[in-house]
Amino acid sequence: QAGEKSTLKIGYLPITHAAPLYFEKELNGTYAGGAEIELVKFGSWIELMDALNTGRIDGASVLVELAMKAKEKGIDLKAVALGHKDGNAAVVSPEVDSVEDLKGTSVAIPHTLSSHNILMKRMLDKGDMTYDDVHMVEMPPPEMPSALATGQISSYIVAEPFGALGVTMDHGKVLYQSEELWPHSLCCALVLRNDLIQNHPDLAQEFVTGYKEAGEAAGHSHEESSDIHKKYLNVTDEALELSLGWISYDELKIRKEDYNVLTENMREMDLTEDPPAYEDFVDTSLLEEAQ
Amino acid sequence: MNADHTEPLVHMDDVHKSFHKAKDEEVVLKNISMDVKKGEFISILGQSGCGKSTILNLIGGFEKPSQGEIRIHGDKVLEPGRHCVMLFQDYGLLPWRSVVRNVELGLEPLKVSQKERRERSLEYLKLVGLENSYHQFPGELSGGMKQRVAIARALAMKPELILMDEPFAALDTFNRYHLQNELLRLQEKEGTTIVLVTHDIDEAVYLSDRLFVMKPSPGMISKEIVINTSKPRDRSHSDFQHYRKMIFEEFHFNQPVHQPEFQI
Amino acid sequence: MNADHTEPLVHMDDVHKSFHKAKDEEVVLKNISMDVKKGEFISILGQSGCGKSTILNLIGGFEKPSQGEIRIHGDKVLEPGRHCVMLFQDYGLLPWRSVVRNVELGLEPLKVSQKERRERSLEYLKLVGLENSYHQFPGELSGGMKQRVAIARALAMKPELILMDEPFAALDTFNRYHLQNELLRLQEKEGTTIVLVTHDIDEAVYLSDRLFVMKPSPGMISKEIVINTSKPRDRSHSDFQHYRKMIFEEFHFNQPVHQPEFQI
Amino acid sequence: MQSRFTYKLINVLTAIAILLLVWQLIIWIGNYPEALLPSPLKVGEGIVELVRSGVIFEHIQVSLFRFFTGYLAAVCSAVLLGLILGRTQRIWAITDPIVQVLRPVAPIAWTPFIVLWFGIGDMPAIVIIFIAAFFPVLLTTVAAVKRVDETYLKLAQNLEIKQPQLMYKIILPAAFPTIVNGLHIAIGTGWIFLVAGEMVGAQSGLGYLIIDSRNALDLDLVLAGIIFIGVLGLLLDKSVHLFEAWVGRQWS
Amino acid sequence: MQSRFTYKLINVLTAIAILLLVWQLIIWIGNYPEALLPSPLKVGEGIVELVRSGVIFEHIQVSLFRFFTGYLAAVCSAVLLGLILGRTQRIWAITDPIVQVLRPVAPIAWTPFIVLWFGIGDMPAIVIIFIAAFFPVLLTTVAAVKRVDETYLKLAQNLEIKQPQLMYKIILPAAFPTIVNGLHIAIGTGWIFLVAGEMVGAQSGLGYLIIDSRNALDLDLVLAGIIFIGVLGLLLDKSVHLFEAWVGRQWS
Ligand SMILES: Nc1ncnc2c1ncn2[C@@H]1O[C@H](COP(=O)(O)OP(=O)(O)OP(=O)(O)O)[C@@H](O)[C@H]1O
Ligand SMILES: Nc1ncnc2c1ncn2[C@@H]1O[C@H](COP(=O)(O)OP(=O)(O)OP(=O)(O)O)[C@@H](O)[C@H]1O
Ligand SMILES: [Mg+2]
Ligand SMILES: [Mg+2]
Repeated sequence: QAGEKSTLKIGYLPITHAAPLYFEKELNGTYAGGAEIELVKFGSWIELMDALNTGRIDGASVLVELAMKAKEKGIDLKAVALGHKDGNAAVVSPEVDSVEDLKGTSVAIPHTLSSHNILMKRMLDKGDMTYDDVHMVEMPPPEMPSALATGQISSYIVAEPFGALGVTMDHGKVLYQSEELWPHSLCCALVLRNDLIQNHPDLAQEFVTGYKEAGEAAGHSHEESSDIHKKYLNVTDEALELSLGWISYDELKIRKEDYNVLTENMREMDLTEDPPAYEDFVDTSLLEEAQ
Repeated sequence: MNADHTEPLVHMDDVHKSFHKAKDEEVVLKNISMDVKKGEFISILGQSGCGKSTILNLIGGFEKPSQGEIRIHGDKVLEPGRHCVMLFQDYGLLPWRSVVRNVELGLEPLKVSQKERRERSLEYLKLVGLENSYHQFPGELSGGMKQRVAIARALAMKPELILMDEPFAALDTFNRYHLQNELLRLQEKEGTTIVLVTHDIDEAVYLSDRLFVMKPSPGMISKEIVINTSKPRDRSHSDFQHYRKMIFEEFHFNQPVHQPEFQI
Repeated sequence: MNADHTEPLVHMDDVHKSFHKAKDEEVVLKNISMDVKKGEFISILGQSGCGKSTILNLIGGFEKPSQGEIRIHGDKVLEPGRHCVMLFQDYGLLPWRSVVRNVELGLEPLKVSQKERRERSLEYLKLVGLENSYHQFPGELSGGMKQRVAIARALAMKPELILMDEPFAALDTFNRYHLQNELLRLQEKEGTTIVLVTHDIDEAVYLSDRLFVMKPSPGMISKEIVINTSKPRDRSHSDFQHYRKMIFEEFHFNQPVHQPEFQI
Repeated sequence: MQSRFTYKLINVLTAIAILLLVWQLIIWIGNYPEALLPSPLKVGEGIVELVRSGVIFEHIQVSLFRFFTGYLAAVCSAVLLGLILGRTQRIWAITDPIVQVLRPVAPIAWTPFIVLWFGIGDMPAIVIIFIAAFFPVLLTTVAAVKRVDETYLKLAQNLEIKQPQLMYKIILPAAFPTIVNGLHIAIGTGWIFLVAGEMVGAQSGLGYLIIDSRNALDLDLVLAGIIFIGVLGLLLDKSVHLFEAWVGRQWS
Repeated sequence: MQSRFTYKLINVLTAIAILLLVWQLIIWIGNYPEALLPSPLKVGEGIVELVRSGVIFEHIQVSLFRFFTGYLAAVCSAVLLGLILGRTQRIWAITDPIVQVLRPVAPIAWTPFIVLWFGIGDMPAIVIIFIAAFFPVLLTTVAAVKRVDETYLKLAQNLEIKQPQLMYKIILPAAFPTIVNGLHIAIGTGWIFLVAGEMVGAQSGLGYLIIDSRNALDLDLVLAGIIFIGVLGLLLDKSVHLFEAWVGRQWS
């Protein structure tokens, strides 16, 4: 047992997918022994992962694929809960009516190691296309709406609220919702460093319990919750409403069958060679304890 | 003064020149009047800062007089031009051009063929004894050779007047003597009019037909000396010594000074 | 040569010096032998590149002879030291120190109090007539004043020997004459031994008790001239002219040369 | 003096006017939506809001703190190291290749290792600014020391000035004007990397403001941040410039 | 010649040996996991693999293409502009404040607008390198033109050399050595921003290699990328250096 811990540093990116985190911070920011949640905002996944891998933060709401990669590389991380369910829309420019229209154009995802990559591939499958038929680019999410608006890309799939922003800015429309492409898809997850779970089990438990409750609160759309969202995200009411309509935070457990679909997809797409087994990487006990 | 009937080439009439400095006007030249006749070799002798270069700049049209006027061939000097070439103390050679291309620079504004330009340049380089160095670059030349190139360039332009600002000051005594002899030879051959500025008494006496001694703050001409000895002159001849002595006296140099008379 | 019985202060015995250049050895000095007696004023006269500075560097210990040896007071010269101060052509003043602090620099390695250092420095500044400029910085001084500060610094160190490398070359004639007079006065007063390098014939004749004329490639002493005229000398006196003429002849300057005899 | 100041002011005002005009013209001609390219007016409002709420001053304060910490650490270590390396031929001959290979690598490429060793928050910004400022100062110092006028060294030999006096009486002051020049360059490069440095887990600062506003698609605040960075960079540059001019005058 | 080369080679080898030793020592002492700080051996393997598969050559080729496109565009426009602005007092007085404010802004702060105007792929990298290289060249060119020796200008007046001859016969060549110096600085700053430039929508290049490997937590490849960037940067620098020396010799 290590000494007392006064702050719990959790990293996040200002996206709707991290909502349970900032709701928890707002609703109940302090836990056992006075440990306080300190939310550390990052500019991009890459810096967030650097901090998580080197133990500068205790956990994060992060793309599950990135965490899997880190686990594969020997960083002892545990995915304890999902960040959200669904809510990744495939946004296309107004003149695109079917997947076939994307042929020969550029499409954007935030990252190769992301569910958005898998979603994009599945969308192309629907039109009997592969990545060879389009020009795939990785780009920072905030750049995507303007790239779509200026016609540099014809479609993108990315974390919210950037999809909704593209739609509300009148430069894009939704072609598919993620559940149409990949039912029960996994995207962002709450990942904790295993040393935190081992050394401060009580703290970890309380934190995850709070996380679950916060998730429930985040899903309800009433004025108070919209205020919290808007404190952490700079979005218009319109975009927020749209975004929250696509997303749910109720069932945050990472199920084995969903995880296996994910690993299968990743293997297929050469995103990983040796993905961590469900039992090694996912720890649902904390979430279950919270029930 | 044996050609008083000819019209002077350069005519400076009661010229004043002042510069703005901080908030004040600093009078640099006062009451400068001089005539230069065609074919003459004139020297202006004076200590540092007395305004020698300013006089040359005025004649060359690089500066405008604050008062009075300067005429060349009766025309008022308004801007620099090819009729009156200035030789700069740091030679004014373009380091990125070879010797012959430096000489050609003076001919390029003229409407002559490339071939003629080259020929005329080589001819003048030969005149100054540099025909074998025509392809070298200024950086490869000694100070004396650089000054010869500058002289060749000036002569090739066939100007009416050459202005020289301490042309030999950076050379050692030995090179200086040689170049002084060369200059006299060339001037005799080409018949160019030369106004030379120097602080070297021997140089002025050795080269000039007439010399103006200046005194500083503000710069004025304190004495005009006509040197009648025939050229080439013998530096150790008694006539030469006569003029040296005359100038020494003008500057009170004869009795060694044991306490500095003024702060340098 | 009226003090042959005293041991010479500097003794150079058949010194050779060569430098590596590219792959070759370039012989710069050959067969240099000279003695300097205490209190003498010696000049070394020669054209650019003949190795004058190299001789000073050898005496000062800044370079080692390739062959032969140099002794000061009978001790072989191995490295530079305070007994023999070099005055550099660009004055060697530290621009970030005021005049008086520049003079103090020479005294700092000594174990004397700050106060004594300041007093002695001011004393020597007074000697060169700069007592009022002690707080100024070198950048604010004219060339002549800078050279005076350098001289004050050297004298304040009370060295046995001062080496001067073309100390007045950058000054105009008028300042040069004044400083030459000053230097003679100071040398007389302090009794310092001076070896001065110059390319100015008049300067050498005016200042020296004895002068060595050098000829180049490789640098050798071609003539030694003892000047017996009493100091201070009159630059326009016939005795002075006699020595000038003698040196002119040594350099074949007497008859104006109409074709350059050698490429400058 | 008065009139020179007026002259400058007029120039600056003209410059601003031209800039605003061009900017507005681009918007009109390109017909860009406000969200993608905010108008000068919108950015102006953003600036006013930032100033009114006082948020900007916190950001500036934090950024300046990080900048100066990194910069001063870089300057001290680089000058010290440069003085030593500039005088030790052999060691420099070995260090030089190392420096030459490390120098062209962007500080942001190092972030994984910076986070590993220095954590997140203030430190990455400080370290990145340190790296950015370190090499220019080191290289100019070494060059300055190597180029110290031969005459000064001969003078020191002649007057028997030995180490450590040689270093602080002769070499440092002689090299100083060139070193100051290096400091000037370094202030520029260091400041440029502020934005990159504040991407790594910083929760405040001008770089953070820009990144965060960008993530929130508040491009008006991005531009406001850019303006603040530009103006502060200009002020920093001008102050070093004054210092440099002063040094130049002292050394004349 | 032979022996100078051997001497240099020994120095470089010693430098590499020291670097590797320090690196390995850090790993041993700090006891860092391989995933967070790969050992020299691992990085060596990474480099061998990159070279063997030929992937690295594609990245290098793309990066060099982007770099030179951006760099050359910057050089041409900045020199041209600099020559004009250096000769027109008044216009420069107005342009100067604009340049001074834009210069200290990191090119990465501009990315939202770069994407808006220039799209994705090669262009952001090219534009960012352009921005990084543009200002040093512009500023040195203006300074160089302003500092052209008065004598040359007087000479031109005297010989009645008018524009445009004045520009290409006198001013450009006179300013050239200083301009080359600016080119040298610019090659350094431009190359440093390669990584930043290739972060925006590029799918190849050395910067992309670093970013992509960082995402995949392949820190051995990150370090391999850093090494390639460092060595190439060094080579670029050395070639400009040779050019600079050559120009210096021509102008003597
Ligand atoms: N463009 C200028 N602006 C202001 N003052 C000037 C300018 N040109 C010359 N002066 C001043 O005019 C005075 C005379 O200068 P000038 O260069 O003519 O002297 P000089 O006799 O040629 O000196 P030197 O022998 O040192 O060349 C000096 O005090 C100088 O400071
Ligand atoms: N450190 C050195 N390395 C190589 N060659 C040298 C060195 N010092 C001097 N020389 C060469 O030795 C010769 C004599 O040089 P020195 O400086 O002694 O001449 P000088 O008579 O003082 O010339 P000046 O009047 O131009 O000062 C020159 O050819 C010079 O190139
Ligand atoms: Mg002058
Ligand atoms: Mg010499």
